[in-house]
Amino acid sequence: MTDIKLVYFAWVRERVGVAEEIIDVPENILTVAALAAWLSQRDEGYASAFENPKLVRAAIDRVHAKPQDVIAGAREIAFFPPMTGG
Amino acid sequence: MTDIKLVYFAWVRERVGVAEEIIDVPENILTVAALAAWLSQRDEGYASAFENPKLVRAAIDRVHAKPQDVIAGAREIAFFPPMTGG
Amino acid sequence: MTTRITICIQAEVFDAGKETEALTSPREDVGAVATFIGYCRSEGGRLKALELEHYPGMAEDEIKRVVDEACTRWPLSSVSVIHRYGVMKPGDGIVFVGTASTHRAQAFAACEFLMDYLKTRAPFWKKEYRADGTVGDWVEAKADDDAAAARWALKS
Amino acid sequence: MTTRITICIQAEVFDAGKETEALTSPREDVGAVATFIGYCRSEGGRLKALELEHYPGMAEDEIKRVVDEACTRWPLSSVSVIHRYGVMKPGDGIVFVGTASTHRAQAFAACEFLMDYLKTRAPFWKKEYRADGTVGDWVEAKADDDAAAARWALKS
Repeated sequence: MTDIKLVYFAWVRERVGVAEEIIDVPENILTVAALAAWLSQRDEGYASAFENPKLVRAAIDRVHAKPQDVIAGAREIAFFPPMTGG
Repeated sequence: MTDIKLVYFAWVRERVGVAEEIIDVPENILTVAALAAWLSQRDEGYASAFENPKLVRAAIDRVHAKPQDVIAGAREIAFFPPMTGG
Repeated sequence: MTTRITICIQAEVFDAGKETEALTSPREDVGAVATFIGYCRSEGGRLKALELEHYPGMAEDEIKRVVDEACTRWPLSSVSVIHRYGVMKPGDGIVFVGTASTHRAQAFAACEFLMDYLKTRAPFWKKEYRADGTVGDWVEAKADDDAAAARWALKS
Repeated sequence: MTTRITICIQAEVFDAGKETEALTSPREDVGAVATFIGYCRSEGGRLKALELEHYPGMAEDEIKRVVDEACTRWPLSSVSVIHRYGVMKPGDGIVFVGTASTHRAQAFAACEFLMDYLKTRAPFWKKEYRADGTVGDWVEAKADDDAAAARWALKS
Protein backbone atom coordinates (compact mmCIF):
# COMPACT_ATOMS: atom_id res chain seq x y z
CA MET A 1 0.00 0.00 0.00
CA THR A 2 1.11 3.56 -0.76
CA ASP A 3 -0.13 6.79 0.81
CA ILE A 4 -1.26 9.21 -1.87
CA LYS A 5 -2.90 12.57 -1.40
CA LEU A 6 -6.04 12.84 -3.48
CA VAL A 7 -7.69 16.18 -4.25
CA TYR A 8 -11.04 16.84 -5.91
CA PHE A 9 -12.55 19.90 -7.55
CA ALA A 10 -15.94 21.25 -8.63
CA TRP A 11 -18.69 18.62 -8.95
CA VAL A 12 -16.24 15.77 -8.47
CA ARG A 13 -15.46 17.28 -5.05
CA GLU A 14 -19.16 17.78 -4.28
CA ARG A 15 -20.02 14.17 -5.15
CA VAL A 16 -17.05 12.61 -3.35
CA GLY A 17 -17.88 14.78 -0.35
CA VAL A 18 -14.36 15.87 0.58
CA ALA A 19 -11.88 18.32 -0.95
CA GLU A 20 -8.84 16.21 -0.18
CA GLU A 21 -7.80 13.06 1.60
CA ILE A 22 -4.82 10.75 2.09
CA ILE A 23 -5.56 7.23 0.89
CA ASP A 24 -3.64 3.98 0.97
CA VAL A 25 -3.72 2.84 -2.62
CA PRO A 26 -3.12 -0.89 -3.23
CA GLU A 27 0.10 -1.63 -5.12
CA ASN A 28 -1.82 -3.35 -7.90
CA ILE A 29 -3.52 -0.06 -8.90
CA LEU A 30 -1.16 1.10 -11.60
CA THR A 31 -2.83 3.79 -13.66
CA VAL A 32 -5.04 6.85 -13.30
CA ALA A 33 -7.93 4.91 -14.86
CA ALA A 34 -7.44 2.01 -12.44
CA LEU A 35 -7.36 4.40 -9.51
CA ALA A 36 -10.61 6.01 -10.61
CA ALA A 37 -12.27 2.61 -11.03
CA TRP A 38 -11.03 1.50 -7.60
CA LEU A 39 -12.24 4.73 -5.95
CA SER A 40 -15.69 4.43 -7.55
CA GLN A 41 -16.26 1.24 -5.54
CA ARG A 42 -15.73 2.96 -2.20
CA ASP A 43 -19.26 4.32 -1.79
CA GLU A 44 -22.14 5.94 -3.60
CA GLY A 45 -20.50 9.36 -3.63
CA TYR A 46 -17.38 8.12 -5.36
CA ALA A 47 -19.50 5.97 -7.67
CA SER A 48 -21.46 9.03 -8.68
CA ALA A 49 -18.32 11.12 -9.18
CA PHE A 50 -16.75 8.57 -11.49
CA GLU A 51 -19.87 7.17 -13.14
CA ASN A 52 -18.86 8.63 -16.51
CA PRO A 53 -15.05 8.33 -16.64
CA LYS A 54 -14.91 10.41 -19.83
CA LEU A 55 -16.09 13.44 -17.88
CA VAL A 56 -13.38 13.22 -15.23
CA ARG A 57 -9.91 14.63 -15.84
CA ALA A 58 -6.86 14.01 -13.71
CA ALA A 59 -3.54 15.58 -12.80
CA ILE A 60 -0.50 13.89 -11.29
CA ASP A 61 1.58 16.19 -9.13
CA ARG A 62 -0.13 19.20 -10.71
CA VAL A 63 0.46 18.20 -14.31
CA HIS A 64 -2.39 17.06 -16.59
CA ALA A 65 -2.48 13.28 -16.88
CA LYS A 66 -4.19 10.74 -19.13
CA PRO A 67 -6.18 7.68 -18.00
CA GLN A 68 -3.37 5.33 -19.01
CA ASP A 69 -0.65 7.29 -17.16
CA VAL A 70 1.17 5.38 -14.42
CA ILE A 71 0.68 6.65 -10.88
CA ALA A 72 3.83 5.11 -9.36
CA GLY A 73 5.74 7.72 -7.39
CA ALA A 74 2.90 10.25 -7.38
CA ARG A 75 2.48 12.35 -4.25
CA GLU A 76 -0.72 14.13 -5.25
CA ILE A 77 -3.40 13.07 -7.70
CA ALA A 78 -6.31 15.35 -8.58
CA PHE A 79 -9.65 14.53 -10.18
CA PHE A 80 -11.90 17.21 -11.68
CA PRO A 81 -14.36 17.95 -14.50
CA PRO A 82 -13.25 19.49 -17.81
CA MET A 83 -12.03 23.00 -17.07
CA THR A 84 -14.17 26.09 -17.59
CA GLY A 85 -11.89 28.97 -16.68
CA GLY A 86 -10.96 32.02 -18.71
CA MET B 1 -13.15 73.06 -68.09
CA THR B 2 -14.27 72.08 -64.58
CA ASP B 3 -13.04 73.44 -61.26
CA ILE B 4 -11.92 70.59 -59.00
CA LYS B 5 -10.30 70.84 -55.59
CA LEU B 6 -7.14 68.75 -55.45
CA VAL B 7 -5.51 67.77 -52.16
CA TYR B 8 -2.16 66.08 -51.59
CA PHE B 9 -0.65 64.24 -48.65
CA ALA B 10 2.74 63.06 -47.36
CA TRP B 11 5.52 62.97 -49.98
CA VAL B 12 3.07 63.63 -52.80
CA ARG B 13 2.26 66.92 -51.07
CA GLU B 14 5.95 67.68 -50.49
CA ARG B 15 6.84 67.08 -54.14
CA VAL B 16 3.87 68.96 -55.59
CA GLY B 17 4.69 71.82 -53.20
CA VAL B 18 1.14 72.66 -52.08
CA ALA B 19 -1.35 70.92 -49.77
CA GLU B 20 -4.38 71.81 -51.85
CA GLU B 21 -5.42 73.83 -54.88
CA ILE B 22 -8.38 74.45 -57.16
CA ILE B 23 -7.62 73.52 -60.75
CA ASP B 24 -9.53 73.83 -64.02
CA VAL B 25 -9.41 70.32 -65.40
CA PRO B 26 -10.00 69.97 -69.18
CA GLU B 27 -13.21 68.12 -70.09
CA ASN B 28 -11.25 65.46 -71.99
CA ILE B 29 -9.56 64.26 -68.77
CA LEU B 30 -11.93 61.48 -67.81
CA THR B 31 -10.25 59.24 -65.24
CA VAL B 32 -8.05 59.38 -62.15
CA ALA B 33 -5.13 57.99 -64.17
CA ALA B 34 -5.62 60.60 -66.91
CA LEU B 35 -5.74 63.37 -64.31
CA ALA B 36 -2.49 62.15 -62.74
CA ALA B 37 -0.79 62.00 -66.16
CA TRP B 38 -2.05 65.48 -67.03
CA LEU B 39 -0.88 66.89 -63.69
CA SER B 40 2.58 65.34 -64.07
CA GLN B 41 3.17 67.57 -67.12
CA ARG B 42 2.61 70.81 -65.19
CA ASP B 43 6.13 71.13 -63.74
CA GLU B 44 9.00 69.20 -62.21
CA GLY B 45 7.35 68.92 -58.81
CA TYR B 46 4.23 67.26 -60.21
CA ALA B 47 6.38 65.13 -62.51
CA SER B 48 8.33 63.92 -59.49
CA ALA B 49 5.18 63.25 -57.45
CA PHE B 50 3.63 61.13 -60.20
CA GLU B 51 6.78 59.59 -61.69
CA ASN B 52 5.77 56.12 -60.48
CA PRO B 53 1.97 56.00 -60.83
CA LYS B 54 1.83 52.67 -58.99
CA LEU B 55 2.99 54.40 -55.80
CA VAL B 56 0.27 57.05 -55.86
CA ARG B 57 -3.20 56.33 -54.54
CA ALA B 58 -6.27 58.48 -55.02
CA ALA B 59 -9.60 59.25 -53.41
CA ILE B 60 -12.64 60.87 -55.01
CA ASP B 61 -14.75 62.85 -52.59
CA ARG B 62 -13.05 61.07 -49.67
CA VAL B 63 -13.62 57.53 -50.93
CA HIS B 64 -10.74 55.36 -52.20
CA ALA B 65 -10.64 55.34 -56.00
CA LYS B 66 -8.89 53.29 -58.70
CA PRO B 67 -6.91 54.66 -61.65
CA GLN B 68 -9.69 53.81 -64.08
CA ASP B 69 -12.43 55.49 -62.00
CA VAL B 70 -14.24 58.34 -63.73
CA ILE B 71 -13.79 61.79 -62.20
CA ALA B 72 -16.93 63.40 -63.67
CA GLY B 73 -18.88 65.17 -60.92
CA ALA B 74 -16.04 65.01 -58.36
CA ARG B 75 -15.67 67.99 -56.06
CA GLU B 76 -12.46 66.88 -54.31
CA ILE B 77 -9.77 64.52 -55.54
CA ALA B 78 -6.87 63.48 -53.31
CA PHE B 79 -3.50 61.97 -54.23
CA PHE B 80 -1.27 60.31 -51.65
CA PRO B 81 1.21 57.45 -51.08
CA PRO B 82 0.11 54.04 -49.81
CA MET B 83 -1.14 54.49 -46.27
CA THR B 84 0.96 53.76 -43.20
CA GLY B 85 -1.34 54.46 -40.29
CA GLY B 86 -2.24 52.18 -37.42
CA MET C 1 14.48 37.86 -26.36
CA THR C 2 13.94 38.19 -22.62
CA THR C 3 10.27 38.25 -21.88
CA ARG C 4 8.90 39.99 -18.81
CA ILE C 5 6.28 37.59 -17.44
CA THR C 6 3.57 38.36 -14.89
CA ILE C 7 1.20 35.64 -13.71
CA CYS C 8 -1.29 36.32 -10.92
CA ILE C 9 -3.96 34.04 -9.55
CA GLN C 10 -5.92 36.29 -7.25
CA ALA C 11 -9.27 36.97 -5.61
CA GLU C 12 -8.88 40.74 -5.99
CA VAL C 13 -10.32 42.82 -8.80
CA PHE C 14 -7.77 43.85 -11.44
CA ASP C 15 -7.41 47.19 -13.21
CA ALA C 16 -7.18 46.44 -16.93
CA GLY C 17 -5.85 49.90 -17.68
CA LYS C 18 -2.94 49.64 -15.24
CA GLU C 19 -2.15 46.13 -16.43
CA THR C 20 -2.12 47.32 -20.02
CA GLU C 21 0.24 50.19 -19.22
CA ALA C 22 2.53 47.90 -17.27
CA LEU C 23 3.02 45.82 -20.41
CA THR C 24 4.97 48.58 -22.17
CA SER C 25 6.35 50.91 -19.52
CA PRO C 26 9.16 51.91 -19.65
CA ARG C 27 10.16 50.16 -22.87
CA GLU C 28 10.45 52.02 -26.15
CA ASP C 29 10.77 48.95 -28.35
CA VAL C 30 7.18 47.77 -27.99
CA GLY C 31 5.12 48.48 -31.08
CA ALA C 32 2.06 46.41 -30.33
CA VAL C 33 0.02 45.41 -27.31
CA ALA C 34 -2.96 43.08 -27.54
CA THR C 35 -5.17 42.48 -24.53
CA PHE C 36 -8.19 40.39 -23.74
CA ILE C 37 -10.53 40.67 -20.79
CA GLY C 38 -13.13 38.05 -20.00
CA TYR C 39 -16.12 39.21 -17.95
CA CYS C 40 -18.83 37.58 -15.89
CA ARG C 41 -22.09 37.81 -17.86
CA SER C 42 -25.64 37.96 -16.55
CA GLU C 43 -26.77 35.69 -19.42
CA GLY C 44 -29.74 37.90 -20.09
CA GLY C 45 -30.51 38.46 -16.41
CA ARG C 46 -30.55 34.73 -15.59
CA LEU C 47 -27.43 34.85 -13.38
CA LYS C 48 -26.70 36.67 -10.16
CA ALA C 49 -23.09 35.51 -9.83
CA LEU C 50 -20.44 33.03 -10.85
CA GLU C 51 -18.14 31.31 -8.39
CA LEU C 52 -14.74 30.32 -9.70
CA GLU C 53 -12.99 27.42 -8.02
CA HIS C 54 -9.36 26.72 -8.82
CA TYR C 55 -6.56 24.29 -8.08
CA PRO C 56 -4.00 26.36 -6.18
CA GLY C 57 -0.46 25.63 -7.22
CA MET C 58 -1.39 23.82 -10.40
CA ALA C 59 -3.14 26.92 -11.77
CA GLU C 60 0.08 28.95 -11.56
CA ASP C 61 2.23 26.08 -12.87
CA GLU C 62 -0.03 25.31 -15.81
CA ILE C 63 -0.37 28.94 -16.86
CA LYS C 64 3.40 29.31 -16.61
CA ARG C 65 3.79 26.30 -18.92
CA VAL C 66 1.62 27.81 -21.63
CA VAL C 67 3.19 31.25 -21.27
CA ASP C 68 6.55 29.57 -21.83
CA GLU C 69 5.11 27.82 -24.89
CA ALA C 70 3.85 31.16 -26.22
CA CYS C 71 7.32 32.63 -25.72
CA THR C 72 8.88 29.91 -27.86
CA ARG C 73 6.37 30.60 -30.64
CA TRP C 74 6.40 34.40 -30.79
CA PRO C 75 8.95 37.11 -29.88
CA LEU C 76 7.24 38.72 -26.90
CA SER C 77 8.67 41.47 -24.75
CA SER C 78 5.98 41.12 -22.05
CA VAL C 79 3.17 38.75 -21.14
CA SER C 80 0.65 39.23 -18.33
CA VAL C 81 -1.98 36.74 -17.26
CA ILE C 82 -4.30 37.48 -14.36
CA HIS C 83 -6.98 34.98 -13.44
CA ARG C 84 -9.36 35.58 -10.57
CA TYR C 85 -11.11 33.08 -8.34
CA GLY C 86 -14.01 33.45 -5.92
CA VAL C 87 -17.42 35.03 -6.47
CA MET C 88 -17.93 37.41 -9.42
CA LYS C 89 -20.97 39.46 -10.35
CA PRO C 90 -22.08 40.27 -13.89
CA GLY C 91 -19.76 42.93 -15.29
CA ASP C 92 -16.79 41.86 -13.15
CA GLY C 93 -13.57 40.98 -14.94
CA ILE C 94 -12.52 37.34 -14.56
CA VAL C 95 -9.39 37.09 -16.68
CA PHE C 96 -6.89 39.50 -18.21
CA VAL C 97 -4.35 38.46 -20.82
CA GLY C 98 -1.95 40.97 -22.34
CA THR C 99 0.92 40.52 -24.77
CA ALA C 100 3.49 43.01 -26.02
CA SER C 101 5.62 42.57 -29.12
CA THR C 102 7.26 44.59 -31.85
CA HIS C 103 4.56 43.84 -34.40
CA ARG C 104 0.83 43.37 -34.14
CA ALA C 105 0.41 39.93 -35.71
CA GLN C 106 2.58 38.36 -33.01
CA ALA C 107 0.84 40.19 -30.18
CA PHE C 108 -2.60 39.16 -31.45
CA ALA C 109 -1.64 35.54 -32.08
CA ALA C 110 -0.01 35.11 -28.67
CA CYS C 111 -2.95 36.72 -26.87
CA GLU C 112 -5.51 34.50 -28.60
CA PHE C 113 -3.35 31.41 -28.08
CA LEU C 114 -3.11 32.14 -24.36
CA MET C 115 -6.87 32.58 -24.04
CA ASP C 116 -7.65 29.41 -25.99
CA TYR C 117 -5.27 27.56 -23.73
CA LEU C 118 -6.61 29.00 -20.49
CA LYS C 119 -10.12 27.92 -21.43
CA THR C 120 -9.19 24.29 -21.90
CA ARG C 121 -6.19 23.64 -19.65
CA ALA C 122 -6.09 26.04 -16.73
CA PRO C 123 -7.63 24.33 -13.67
CA PHE C 124 -10.58 26.64 -13.00
CA TRP C 125 -14.26 25.74 -12.78
CA LYS C 126 -17.32 28.00 -12.84
CA LYS C 127 -20.48 27.47 -10.84
CA GLU C 128 -23.63 29.45 -11.51
CA TYR C 129 -25.76 31.27 -8.95
CA ARG C 130 -29.13 32.17 -10.40
CA ALA C 131 -30.92 35.49 -10.16
CA ASP C 132 -33.89 33.68 -8.51
CA GLY C 133 -31.67 32.82 -5.53
CA THR C 134 -31.09 29.15 -6.32
CA VAL C 135 -27.72 27.52 -6.85
CA GLY C 136 -27.25 26.59 -10.49
CA ASP C 137 -25.06 24.05 -12.22
CA TRP C 138 -21.37 23.87 -12.82
CA VAL C 139 -20.74 25.40 -16.24
CA GLU C 140 -20.07 22.69 -18.81
CA ALA C 141 -16.97 22.77 -20.97
CA LYS C 142 -17.66 23.66 -24.59
CA ALA C 143 -16.63 21.63 -27.62
CA ASP C 144 -15.96 25.04 -29.24
CA ASP C 145 -13.21 25.69 -26.74
CA ASP C 146 -11.52 22.37 -27.44
CA ALA C 147 -11.68 23.14 -31.15
CA ALA C 148 -10.19 26.60 -30.58
CA ALA C 149 -7.29 25.16 -28.59
CA ALA C 150 -6.76 22.40 -31.17
CA ARG C 151 -6.08 25.03 -33.85
CA TRP C 152 -2.72 25.64 -32.19
CA ALA C 153 -1.84 21.93 -32.19
CA LEU C 154 -1.19 21.91 -28.46
CA LYS C 155 0.48 18.85 -27.15
CA SER C 156 -1.97 17.41 -24.65
CA MET D 1 -27.68 44.05 -32.29
CA THR D 2 -27.17 47.76 -31.66
CA THR D 3 -23.47 48.49 -31.52
CA ARG D 4 -22.13 51.43 -29.57
CA ILE D 5 -19.51 52.99 -31.85
CA THR D 6 -16.82 55.46 -30.87
CA ILE D 7 -14.45 56.87 -33.48
CA CYS D 8 -11.98 59.61 -32.57
CA ILE D 9 -9.29 61.16 -34.75
CA GLN D 10 -7.36 63.28 -32.32
CA ALA D 11 -4.02 64.89 -31.51
CA GLU D 12 -4.43 64.24 -27.77
CA VAL D 13 -2.99 61.29 -25.90
CA PHE D 14 -5.53 58.56 -25.08
CA ASP D 15 -5.91 56.55 -21.88
CA ALA D 16 -6.10 52.89 -22.91
CA GLY D 17 -7.47 51.88 -19.51
CA LYS D 18 -10.37 54.30 -19.61
CA GLU D 19 -11.15 53.39 -23.19
CA THR D 20 -11.15 49.70 -22.27
CA GLU D 21 -13.53 50.29 -19.37
CA ALA D 22 -15.82 52.41 -21.54
CA LEU D 23 -16.28 49.41 -23.84
CA THR D 24 -18.24 47.45 -21.24
CA SER D 25 -19.68 49.89 -18.74
CA PRO D 26 -22.48 49.67 -17.77
CA ARG D 27 -23.47 46.59 -19.77
CA GLU D 28 -23.75 43.18 -18.16
CA ASP D 29 -24.03 41.21 -21.38
CA VAL D 30 -20.42 41.70 -22.48
CA GLY D 31 -18.35 38.58 -21.97
CA ALA D 32 -15.27 39.48 -23.97
CA VAL D 33 -13.24 42.59 -24.72
CA ALA D 34 -10.26 42.53 -27.06
CA THR D 35 -8.06 45.58 -27.42
CA PHE D 36 -5.05 46.55 -29.45
CA ILE D 37 -2.71 49.47 -28.93
CA GLY D 38 -0.10 50.48 -31.47
CA TYR D 39 2.87 52.46 -30.14
CA CYS D 40 5.57 54.63 -31.59
CA ARG D 41 8.86 52.67 -31.50
CA SER D 42 12.39 53.97 -31.25
CA GLU D 43 13.54 51.28 -33.73
CA GLY D 44 16.51 50.45 -31.55
CA GLY D 45 17.26 54.08 -30.71
CA ARG D 46 17.30 55.20 -34.35
CA LEU D 47 14.18 57.37 -34.08
CA LYS D 48 13.40 60.45 -32.02
CA ALA D 49 9.81 60.85 -33.18
CA LEU D 50 7.17 60.00 -35.76
CA GLU D 51 4.88 62.58 -37.30
CA LEU D 52 1.48 61.34 -38.41
CA GLU D 53 -0.25 63.22 -41.18
CA HIS D 54 -3.86 62.44 -41.97
CA TYR D 55 -6.65 63.35 -44.37
CA PRO D 56 -9.23 65.09 -42.17
CA GLY D 57 -12.76 64.11 -42.99
CA MET D 58 -11.80 61.05 -45.00
CA ALA D 59 -10.06 59.47 -42.01
CA GLU D 60 -13.30 59.53 -39.99
CA ASP D 61 -15.42 58.41 -42.96
CA GLU D 62 -13.15 55.55 -43.94
CA ILE D 63 -12.82 54.24 -40.38
CA LYS D 64 -16.60 54.45 -40.02
CA ARG D 65 -16.98 52.37 -43.19
CA VAL D 66 -14.79 49.56 -41.88
CA VAL D 67 -16.37 49.65 -38.44
CA ASP D 68 -19.74 49.20 -40.16
CA GLU D 69 -18.27 46.30 -42.13
CA ALA D 70 -17.02 44.72 -38.89
CA CYS D 71 -20.49 45.09 -37.41
CA THR D 72 -22.04 43.15 -40.28
CA ARG D 73 -19.51 40.35 -39.79
CA TRP D 74 -19.56 39.92 -36.02
CA PRO D 75 -22.13 40.59 -33.26
CA LEU D 76 -20.44 43.45 -31.42
CA SER D 77 -21.90 45.39 -28.51
CA SER D 78 -19.21 48.12 -28.66
CA VAL D 79 -16.40 49.21 -30.93
CA SER D 80 -13.89 51.98 -30.23
CA VAL D 81 -11.26 53.25 -32.64
CA ILE D 82 -8.95 56.10 -31.67
CA HIS D 83 -6.26 57.22 -34.07
CA ARG D 84 -3.91 60.06 -33.25
CA TYR D 85 -2.15 62.47 -35.59
CA GLY D 86 0.74 64.87 -35.00
CA VAL D 87 4.12 64.21 -33.44
CA MET D 88 4.65 61.08 -31.31
CA LYS D 89 7.67 60.02 -29.31
CA PRO D 90 8.80 56.42 -28.75
CA GLY D 91 6.46 54.83 -26.22
CA ASP D 92 3.49 57.04 -27.13
CA GLY D 93 0.28 55.30 -28.16
CA ILE D 94 -0.74 55.96 -31.78
CA VAL D 95 -3.84 53.85 -32.20
CA PHE D 96 -6.35 52.12 -29.93
CA VAL D 97 -8.88 49.58 -31.17
CA GLY D 98 -11.29 47.87 -28.79
CA THR D 99 -14.14 45.47 -29.44
CA ALA D 100 -16.72 44.01 -27.06
CA SER D 101 -18.82 40.95 -27.74
CA THR D 102 -20.49 38.08 -25.96
CA HIS D 103 -17.75 35.60 -26.87
CA ARG D 104 -14.02 35.92 -27.30
CA ALA D 105 -13.58 34.60 -30.85
CA GLN D 106 -15.75 37.41 -32.23
CA ALA D 107 -14.03 40.09 -30.16
CA PHE D 108 -10.58 38.92 -31.28
CA ALA D 109 -11.51 38.57 -34.95
CA ALA D 110 -13.16 41.99 -35.12
CA CYS D 111 -10.23 43.67 -33.36
CA GLU D 112 -7.66 42.13 -35.69
CA PHE D 113 -9.81 42.87 -38.75
CA LEU D 114 -10.06 46.52 -37.74
CA MET D 115 -6.30 46.84 -37.26
CA ASP D 116 -5.50 45.13 -40.56
CA TYR D 117 -7.90 47.50 -42.26
CA LEU D 118 -6.57 50.63 -40.57
CA LYS D 119 -3.05 49.78 -41.69
CA THR D 120 -3.96 49.59 -45.36
CA ARG D 121 -6.98 51.84 -45.87
CA ALA D 122 -7.10 54.60 -43.24
CA PRO D 123 -5.56 57.76 -44.72
CA PHE D 124 -2.63 58.28 -42.36
CA TRP D 125 1.06 58.60 -43.19
CA LYS D 126 4.10 58.39 -40.92
CA LYS D 127 7.25 60.45 -41.29
CA GLU D 128 10.40 59.63 -39.34
CA TYR D 129 12.51 62.05 -37.33
CA ARG D 130 15.88 60.56 -36.51
CA ALA D 131 17.66 60.56 -33.19
CA ASP D 132 20.61 62.35 -34.86
CA GLY D 133 18.39 65.37 -35.49
CA THR D 134 17.84 64.87 -39.21
CA VAL D 135 14.47 64.44 -40.90
CA GLY D 136 14.03 60.89 -42.08
CA ASP D 137 11.86 59.32 -44.77
CA TRP D 138 8.18 58.71 -45.01
CA VAL D 139 7.55 55.19 -43.74
CA GLU D 140 6.92 52.82 -46.63
CA ALA D 141 3.83 50.66 -46.74
CA LYS D 142 4.52 46.98 -46.12
CA ALA D 143 3.50 44.11 -48.36
CA ASP D 144 2.82 42.24 -45.10
CA ASP D 145 0.05 44.67 -44.27
CA ASP D 146 -1.61 44.22 -47.65
CA ALA D 147 -1.44 40.47 -47.17
CA ALA D 148 -2.95 40.78 -43.69
CA ALA D 149 -5.85 42.85 -44.99
CA ALA D 150 -6.36 40.50 -47.95
CA ARG D 151 -7.05 37.62 -45.53
CA TRP D 152 -10.41 39.22 -44.81
CA ALA D 153 -11.27 39.50 -48.54
CA LEU D 154 -11.94 43.21 -48.25
CA LYS D 155 -13.61 44.74 -51.24
CA SER D 156 -11.17 47.34 -52.52
